[in-house]
Amino acid sequence: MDTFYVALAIFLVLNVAASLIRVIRGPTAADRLMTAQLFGTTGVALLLLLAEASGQPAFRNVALIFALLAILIVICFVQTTGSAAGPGNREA
Amino acid sequence: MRPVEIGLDGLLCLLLLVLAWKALRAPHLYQSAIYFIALGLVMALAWVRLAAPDVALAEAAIGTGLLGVLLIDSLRVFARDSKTDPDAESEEPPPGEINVYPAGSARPSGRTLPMILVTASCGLLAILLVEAIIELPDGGGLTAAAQENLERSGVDHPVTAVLLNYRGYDTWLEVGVLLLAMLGIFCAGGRVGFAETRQSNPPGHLLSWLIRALAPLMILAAAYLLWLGKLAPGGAFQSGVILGSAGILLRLAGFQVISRLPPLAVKLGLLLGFGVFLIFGGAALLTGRAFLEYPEARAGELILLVETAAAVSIGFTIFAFFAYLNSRDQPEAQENHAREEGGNQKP
Amino acid sequence: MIAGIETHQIYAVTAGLLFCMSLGGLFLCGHFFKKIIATKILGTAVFLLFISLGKRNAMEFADPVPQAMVITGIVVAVSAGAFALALARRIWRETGQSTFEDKP
Amino acid sequence: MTPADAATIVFCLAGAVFFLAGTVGLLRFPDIFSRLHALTKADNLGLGLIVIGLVFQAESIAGAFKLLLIWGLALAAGSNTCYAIGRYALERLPEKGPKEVEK
Amino acid sequence: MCFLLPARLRAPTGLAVAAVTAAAAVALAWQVAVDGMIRHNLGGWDAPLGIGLYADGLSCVFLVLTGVVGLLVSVYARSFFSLPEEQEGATKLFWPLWLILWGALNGMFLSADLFNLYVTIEVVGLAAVALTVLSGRPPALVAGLRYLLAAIAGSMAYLMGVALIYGSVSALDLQVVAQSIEGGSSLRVAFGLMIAGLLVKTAVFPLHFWLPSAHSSAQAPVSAILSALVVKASFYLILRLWVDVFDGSVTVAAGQALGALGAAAVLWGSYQALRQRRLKLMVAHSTVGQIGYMFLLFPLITLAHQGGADAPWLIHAWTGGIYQALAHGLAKAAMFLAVGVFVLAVGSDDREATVDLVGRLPMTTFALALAGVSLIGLPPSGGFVAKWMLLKATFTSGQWWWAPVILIGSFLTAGYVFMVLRQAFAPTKTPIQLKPVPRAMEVTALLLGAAAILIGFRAEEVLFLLDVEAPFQEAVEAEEGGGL
Repeated sequence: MDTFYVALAIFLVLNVAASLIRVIRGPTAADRLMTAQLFGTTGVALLLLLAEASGQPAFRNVALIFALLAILIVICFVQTTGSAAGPGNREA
Repeated sequence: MRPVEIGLDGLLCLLLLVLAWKALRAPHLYQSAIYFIALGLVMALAWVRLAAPDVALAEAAIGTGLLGVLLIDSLRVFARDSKTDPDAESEEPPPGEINVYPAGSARPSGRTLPMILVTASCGLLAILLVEAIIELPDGGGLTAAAQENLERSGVDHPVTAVLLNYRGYDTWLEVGVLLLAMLGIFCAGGRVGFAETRQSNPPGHLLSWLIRALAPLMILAAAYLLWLGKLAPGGAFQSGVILGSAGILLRLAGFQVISRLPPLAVKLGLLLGFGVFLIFGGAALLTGRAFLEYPEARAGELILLVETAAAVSIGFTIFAFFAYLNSRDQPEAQENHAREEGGNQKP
Repeated sequence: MIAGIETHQIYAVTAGLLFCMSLGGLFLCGHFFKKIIATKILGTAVFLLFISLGKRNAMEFADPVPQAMVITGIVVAVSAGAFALALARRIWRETGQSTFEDKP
Repeated sequence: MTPADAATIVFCLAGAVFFLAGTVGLLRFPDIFSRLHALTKADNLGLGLIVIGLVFQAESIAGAFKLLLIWGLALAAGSNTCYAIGRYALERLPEKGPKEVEK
Repeated sequence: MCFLLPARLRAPTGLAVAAVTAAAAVALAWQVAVDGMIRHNLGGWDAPLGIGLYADGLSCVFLVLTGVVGLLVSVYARSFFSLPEEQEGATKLFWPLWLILWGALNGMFLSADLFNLYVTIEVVGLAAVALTVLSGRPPALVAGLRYLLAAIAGSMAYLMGVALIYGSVSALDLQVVAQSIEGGSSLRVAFGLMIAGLLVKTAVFPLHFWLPSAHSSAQAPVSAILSALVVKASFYLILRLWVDVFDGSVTVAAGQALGALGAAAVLWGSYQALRQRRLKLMVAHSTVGQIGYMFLLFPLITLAHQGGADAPWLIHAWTGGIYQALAHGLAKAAMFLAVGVFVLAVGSDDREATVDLVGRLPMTTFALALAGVSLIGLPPSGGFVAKWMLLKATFTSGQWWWAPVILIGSFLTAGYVFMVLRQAFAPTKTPIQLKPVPRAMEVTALLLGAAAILIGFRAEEVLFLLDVEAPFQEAVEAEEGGGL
């Protein structure tokens, strides 16, 4: 069973590596953020798999933190682009 | 060890190296930041592989909760202030990638020699270092010693025992470093105290609903980890960071928390962890024990108390880092800059 | 041969390479922002070495002492990084300078 | 192999397929909106299936609950990201409507 | 004991804490001098699990130096930061930052644990950078960022070395590590990394690139602190590692390499100082040169070690190097403070502008002259004792090639010191309007200058303190047996 998890993890890591190409190619910031989002989700899946493989449920908390905090980066990004989005949205 | 595990480790390490390389060499700052955040994620996986759950938790919390946010927030400053108009049809280069001194690609021509020198010496260092690492003996470490004394430390989780008891002095200084960094950031910013956020677009309905739901959840998670630290991976620092992240979240959503607090409360928040350590240390000295020595019988409760104070303080400080940097710039500084920049910034 | 490699060895060697790479990056990158990222990676490399050495105990969890030290180290590194970012941002705002070379 | 193990394997493999689909979509789809579409699939279903697969192995109700909570959080964050990215793309790249193809 | 990390306090309180801290340092030194080495296990845990603090002669000498300089600089700073010109930026943070820095310096001199030392040098580094950028002026900000990045890189290299050491001996306590070290390439690399990291922080040529701008763009009391104390801290750590931890594994080649760097620093720093037009830059470059002298100690003690632990020149080299650190600490603090007074009074940092001051700022000019005398190494100053001992050691050990460096460095130093003094004595037809300067600032500069001279007379006391748990016991005893 552990071997299965590890093999699946390898597969997901390969996925992550492949999606790196999109960060390199871009072309917009949104594309890159999208990739980051995929990274995040895959990362959570990977953490859960590895937690299962190592038999340490404690590692699930790591995934929990990731899922909990991922939203921060998104909101920050929205602000980043938002503050430059136009005169209507400029700082009051 | 099974080949499949070696494959996974090898792949992760390769990914680490590639991401680090890309983060250092990417043509745009925005890409650098994304690679770096991804690097943090892979590091968390590496910590899991190395069976270091406490570090994995810390990395996950700090990497996404503080560092990623700080970096992206800084990008906004670096990008916005350059004179490229972000509203211009921005496919090439896209917003967030403006500015940007293309470090690593286009370099002034006179710098090839130092570059070769640096590369060569780093290569040499790499060879020496790897050789040294391979030569290290197997085994060793202080696992056994830490386990042996666990009973006397008042907690059941060895990492917490090391952090709060065996090497509590380091942790005390660490809380001090956070305080110090806050003072340093005050110096760098040139003013003491917090301004309102320069929050621009109010979050949409979906987002604000989510924020309302998530912030209490984060605080709950922080409390959970704090309590968990006594017996399993978790503890003051991770909990503090999550607490701080909850603050950052609220701040991002436009809640003016810190700028409305009286300065005294802010100071107290920053000093709390440091002070509680000092009080305990001093009390231990007065009662004839060594500095920061806990009486064996009550160590558990005392450690929990100190940890709570430390977590609150860490969370507050980390939140303050962000709040200070994210707050509105002084207008005159911007004008200054705009004037100066007309001449020489345009690439 | 391959079966003789242990997890911690792979990561330890990676840590060494990462260290040298980011050290070079620290010197060669121009923009403050990248220099700061280089220092962060430098720290990460050191922590990775600590933990991978702590994993030699072949137990369920890595050696707690390096784990605790790394957590302390992460806090210190993050504080220093935040301070550096604050400085870089202030310099940029005041002078428009984003590398050590250009003198506006 | 117990039936639980079998279920885990099936669900996790299905999840992996969705991740693969998401990655391929991200790489191959021509414009930002269709890429977004692919991404949401990977996000919601890929992780969801893997979580369901792992729930079969959970040692307690609390553990299973935690797994589902993680999924829920990831869903919430993911949907917001996609919403934000979509809005951003619409605002920023107005003349390149959802249908338009780059390159 | 001194666990002296004080909290956020304003000037009067800050001054009081400074006095208490200095007094505590002296008291501790006294105790060590009387009772011998002291060790305190924090948290009640012994090595290898816990962290120990320990005080021997070497750490006490540096503690007392920090105490004396720190107290006088505090008095100076109190006047300085109440001046209306120096109110910009975040100057009200001077006190908390300076006291944290002081506490961290003390913590560093007392710490006996490799990782704890890392934390303390990081605290020292961050606090020093924060102090540098206190004024918020752009040159200071850029210099501060450069300093900060250099400091982070340095401490990370150090920490990498610590990781390797932990990997090979599973211990962090200095004494435990020293006992269990066996040599081997990983230890050599670890040692190299740690020393290299610390060299960056000590600003030894050619790693001094950050120092002149940082030290010269900071405000006067801060410059004095940075030059006199902060670079000494990492020098202390190198010394500690060299003689206490890696005692058995240092090689002659490593010693010679450090000596060569030191020699290059002496020549380059002094030459650059001669060329500067701005006074503060001159003093900052002079720091680079004077630090070089301290590093001449390493080849001498290393060769001595190879030639037997009772080599007669050993004690000369050892005390000479440390004396140089002390004398430079006092003299350079005096110099920065005096130059600070000049700049304040004249309103310019240009060497040509500070003319005809001897009659109007006699005390400060005298302080500058005293500090200069010590830096050059004229008798009977502390600098003379240091350089004389180093010279003696070079000849008796047969390493005569360091001697010309010492002499040429002295000549160059004399060059720039006299250039400033000549200007100060030069009469002008149209005397410039001087701004009034608080008396306390002049007095403290003079006291520090006088101290730099006086330690030339009080060598025995310092040496006595240094002897407590000194690394070269045999040599000390041989020397005492033979008479000085």
